[in-house]
Amino acid sequence: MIALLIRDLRLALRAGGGFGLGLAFFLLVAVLVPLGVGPEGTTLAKIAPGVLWVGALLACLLSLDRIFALDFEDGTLDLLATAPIPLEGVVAIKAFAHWLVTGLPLVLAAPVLGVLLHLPQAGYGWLVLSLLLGTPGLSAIGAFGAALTVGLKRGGLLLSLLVLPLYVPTLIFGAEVVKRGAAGMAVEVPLLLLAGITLGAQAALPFASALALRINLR
Amino acid sequence: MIALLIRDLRLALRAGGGFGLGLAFFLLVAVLVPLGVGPEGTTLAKIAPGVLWVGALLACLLSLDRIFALDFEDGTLDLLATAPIPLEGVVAIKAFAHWLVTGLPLVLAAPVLGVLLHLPQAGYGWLVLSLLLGTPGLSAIGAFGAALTVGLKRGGLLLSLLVLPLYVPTLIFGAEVVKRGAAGMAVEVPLLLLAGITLGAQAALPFASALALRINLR
Amino acid sequence: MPELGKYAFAVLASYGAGLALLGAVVALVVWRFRRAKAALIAAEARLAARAAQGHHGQANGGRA
Amino acid sequence: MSIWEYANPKKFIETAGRILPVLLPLAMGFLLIGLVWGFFFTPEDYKQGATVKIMFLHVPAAMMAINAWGMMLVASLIWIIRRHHVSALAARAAAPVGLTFTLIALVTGALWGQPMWGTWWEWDPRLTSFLILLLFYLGYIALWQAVENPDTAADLTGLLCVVGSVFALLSRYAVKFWNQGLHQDSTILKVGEKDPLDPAYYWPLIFCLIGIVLLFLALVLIGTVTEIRLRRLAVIEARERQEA
Amino acid sequence: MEFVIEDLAVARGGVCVLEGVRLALSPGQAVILRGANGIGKTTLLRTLAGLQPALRGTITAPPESIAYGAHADGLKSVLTVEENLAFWAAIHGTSGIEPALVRMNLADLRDRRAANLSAGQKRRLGLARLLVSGRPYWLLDEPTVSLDTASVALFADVLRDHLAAGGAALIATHIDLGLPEARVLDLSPFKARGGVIASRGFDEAFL
Amino acid sequence: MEFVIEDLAVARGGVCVLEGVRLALSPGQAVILRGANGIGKTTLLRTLAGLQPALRGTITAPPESIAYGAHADGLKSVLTVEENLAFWAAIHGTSGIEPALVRMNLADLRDRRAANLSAGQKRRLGLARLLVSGRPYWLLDEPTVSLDTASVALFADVLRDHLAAGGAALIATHIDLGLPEARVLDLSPFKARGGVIASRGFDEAFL
Ligand code: HEM
Ligand SMILES: Nc1ncnc2c1ncn2[C@@H]1O[C@H](COP(=O)(O)OP(=O)(O)OP(=O)(O)O)[C@@H](O)[C@H]1O
Ligand SMILES: Nc1ncnc2c1ncn2[C@@H]1O[C@H](COP(=O)(O)OP(=O)(O)OP(=O)(O)O)[C@@H](O)[C@H]1O
Ligand SMILES: [Mg+2]
Ligand SMILES: [Mg+2]
Repeated sequence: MIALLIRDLRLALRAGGGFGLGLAFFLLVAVLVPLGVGPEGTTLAKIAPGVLWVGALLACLLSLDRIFALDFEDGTLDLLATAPIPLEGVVAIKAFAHWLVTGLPLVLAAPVLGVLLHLPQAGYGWLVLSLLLGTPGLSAIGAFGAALTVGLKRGGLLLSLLVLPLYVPTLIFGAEVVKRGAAGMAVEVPLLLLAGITLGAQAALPFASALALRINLR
Repeated sequence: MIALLIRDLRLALRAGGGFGLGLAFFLLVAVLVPLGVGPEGTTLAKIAPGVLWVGALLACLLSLDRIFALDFEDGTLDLLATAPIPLEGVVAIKAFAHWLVTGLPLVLAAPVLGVLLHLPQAGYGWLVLSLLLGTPGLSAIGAFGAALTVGLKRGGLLLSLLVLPLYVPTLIFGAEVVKRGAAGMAVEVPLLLLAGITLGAQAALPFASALALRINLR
Repeated sequence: MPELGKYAFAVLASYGAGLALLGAVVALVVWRFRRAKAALIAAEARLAARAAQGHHGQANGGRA
Repeated sequence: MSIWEYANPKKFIETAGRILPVLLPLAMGFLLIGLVWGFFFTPEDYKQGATVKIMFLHVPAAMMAINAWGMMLVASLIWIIRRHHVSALAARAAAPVGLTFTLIALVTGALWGQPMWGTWWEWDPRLTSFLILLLFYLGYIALWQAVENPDTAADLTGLLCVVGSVFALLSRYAVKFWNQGLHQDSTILKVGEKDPLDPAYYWPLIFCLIGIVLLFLALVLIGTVTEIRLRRLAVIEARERQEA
Repeated sequence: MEFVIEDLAVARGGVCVLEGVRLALSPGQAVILRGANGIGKTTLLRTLAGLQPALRGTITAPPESIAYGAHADGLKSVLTVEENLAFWAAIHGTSGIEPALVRMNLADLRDRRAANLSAGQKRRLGLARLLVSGRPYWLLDEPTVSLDTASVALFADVLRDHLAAGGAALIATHIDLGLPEARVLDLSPFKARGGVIASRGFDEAFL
Repeated sequence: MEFVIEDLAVARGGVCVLEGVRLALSPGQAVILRGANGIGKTTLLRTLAGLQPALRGTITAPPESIAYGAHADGLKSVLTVEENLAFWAAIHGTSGIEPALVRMNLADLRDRRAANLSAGQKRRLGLARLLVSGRPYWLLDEPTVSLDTASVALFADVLRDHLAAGGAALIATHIDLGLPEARVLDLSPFKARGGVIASRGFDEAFL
């Protein structure tokens, strides 16, 4: 299992693995929105939590198809399915690797982008915390979507369509934490709910994803 | 050439071609942003032009890799390159087909999504007009990006990174038209600039794209 | 025609759009039904023809 | 005889053929009576004016939009647990119908909202959940269409339906948390309580509701028969390919 | 522990392609699968490897005893030969990739990235994976594709050692591997004769 | 009009693989390219088809006279046989796909989607594209892969007719096509001997 994690990280770090691309995309969204919306600080400050969360979500989304598709195409997935580690474990590890490569950099970069969007001072801590709690859930949910669409050619757009509605609760609670935190309100309830969703997704979805993979390998 | 256009449209319409998915993604962005930003109508109305334009841009972006990648993978591109039609024409036609399949539906759906984002009454006409003028440019620019990345496996994220900066001027002028239009201000300047970008992209980029394709085929 | 007053547009448009959508889905379902039926009948005919010639009523040919 | 007998495709087609000639006219009849009654012969509401007439389309469509998803969930579970093909195909047949009902609820709701709330759209929790339901329908249908092998498609969409239902519920809760709403609560089932639905609207609404339920059943039956035939067609074509 | 197949029927794309297949494979034995293109060799091997369900029949094998070698090698082009092989050794919980590298004549290429290997070298690396899997039953789908004659002979040697060490192999191939001691199983008699439809039992109602 | 290659050198992945290739192909002639795996047959054909630049040497051919048949067939799986072929006919400005369908024994399959064709049938469709291209010089890269013997014979007939009608063909293949009248060109003597670096002129500075 550790071997799989190391391999996935190594693949992501070598050329073509796409490490850092998610980050760049996050940055792009954070830049594009002010360009589209206009430069007034007050408006930006108001929408900053939501935009940052939507940006994180899209950045995560765009790298999802790499979770399984490359392994499917070169036959590795067949071999992993017959290997002595449970496919559920494979899915969980790969989702974790995806989080390390995509989610974690987003968490670290978010404060910088918060500056671009005039996020109020009080919000930064909550932004980082909410992303830290939320993005692992995004990876687990995304892995499920990736498992559903693994056999399809260029299924990226379909993958988005399937996964984004599943991201809705995470998005709402995540953005709510930041919004309330920035306004100095109590954040316990959405924070707990956010953590709950992530935990639930991490615990239950690998089974569904492994099932979807088995179906697609058939 | 007409044959190529008809074939591309037919491919998009048959199962798996991805027609309609771009539209669904546009809808998703329009739904996600309020979920992140919050439900107040006044805030939404203020950011509606920018969000709609960013959404259109992302929806366009996600379907770009289909322009050439499928034809590259199954060898069609090799054969088209040796066929008696210029590769520049192939590129232009394929960008046009992409616009018909992705851009045009976005233009038609935009007013409905404007409702979701509380776009002010005066903005609808300008929204449609600016998208109508701008999206063909997006397709032409996107085709260039797609040509650059055609040989890469799962190059979707890289493609996004290459193309998004190129979309910046279109985005700025497009959103500006809608913003000014919604506020009842004069829109001639950004509208003309938008049309200029699209015309320029349509006229010049097919040559660059064809060159990129030739290099990738080598 | 009932008197709808200032709400005429809302009511009429609702009924118009609602009935149009209902009509569309009914038409779609019926159209697909017809098409599938015709295609299946054609395929069964091909199957029967093939069973009759050459295949010596082999295996399940008759069940078609 | 067990109920699963009807899960036999041949038997299903036969039974559907016997039910439909009754069901379809009945559905059309109820719907027609309800809509005509509601449109022409109901009084104006003291608060909402003539716009109450929209209710006769809006409420049945909204209810069936949710119930159709529920039916797809049940059918998907039956397919996943007991592997009855007809059940998977019924779920598939229900999806476009449910999608249409969702659209009708949204469109009529928007048209109603303009005179009542002064806006076409408000991010009210119920309205928002419906928009999210629309997205789930779209994703479900797109996945069915994208996967070529019918059994694989049935398995994957079944899985999506089950997982999606959990997330749809979560979303409903999240949206309520996110915004308090304008939309009125359900009163249709509150007969006998205070503030019930005016009896002048009650009966036409009941007719419309019954009509929509029957129409849904009829369309799903027709659609399922279509899917069964397409499935058999695919089998025949695969066999021809093998022999070629 | 034997590997026994009884009255097996396998399907692909919704159509039964082989039926009534029976076979017993004991340690030390090798069986060559023969049959025309498209008869269903790959399908049979995938079913035996547990990647797809059998339509009918039973497969009895010791748990976790099967190593499957597919058409595709499952190599990562950005990893080196050594990294690729070490990964599979770690997954199977075996150690020491050295002997496998040497046996498959890959020792000199150990630091080369898989992307820069020729087709035959890639194939050799794919076969080395079998050695580090440490499993007794090898199911191989055209293992010698794109190998030159010297490499084919090398592979035959490896196979013979594996059999001598108590392993067994079931090999689908069109060419002569130079293993006279192997039994040959011709699949033509098992070809399904139309009409039998795939999805388990229930689906027959669709006909 | 002749098709003449003089002192050609071709490169792949930055390395010169063949050099000094010379060949003249007149109407009515067929030439078979032979050579081990990886010697550069595909590279040579792609260069001749104009898909990649030659390193050195000249290629003289009438304009728009070359039809290239690659490893991949360029078929769209969601289009039917007829739609696929009609598309290529339209691209090449020829009309009447009927004779091509009949010649390649595809008439019965005309309404079948390409996804549902067997590998051999797909290949026949790919070869039918040559017929509708209306071009005299065919450059074919292993055209008979996955064809059974009957189809190979069918293809040889088509080829013979093409030659009789004043066409010509250059065919890379490992098997015997049953065309005794064809000349054979063995590529082994042209194999580039290390040290010669690809990118024209400029790269030599790095040596
Ligand atoms: C586009 C947006 C709308 C959507 C998605 C929507 C959705 C729904 C749903 C799901 C129901 C059934 C709920 C139940 O019975 O529990 C319902 C009922 C109802 N809706 Fe809407 N609605 C929308 C807009 C409106 C508007 C603008 C009005 C009027 C001001 C309205 C008035 C009603 C009424 C009166 C009922 C019946 C409640 C009852 O008595 O049970 N809706 N709507
Ligand atoms: N996805 C699919 N859908 C429908 N039929 C398929 C599909 N894949 C394969 N087949 C058919 O199933 C049959 C068995 O294929 P299989 O790959 O097992 O053959 P094989 O014996 O391995 O052939 P080869 O020697 O070419 O490897 C073939 O006739 C093929 O046409
Ligand atoms: N992308 C690449 N980068 C580096 N070298 C390559 C690349 N592609 C091919 N080669 C090398 O170029 C040489 C020529 O390849 P080519 O495909 O032309 O051979 P071929 O004669 O067609 O072989 P085959 O008989 O297998 O089709 C081979 O030695 C191969 O290793
Ligand atoms: Mg095979
Ligand atoms: Mg070659």
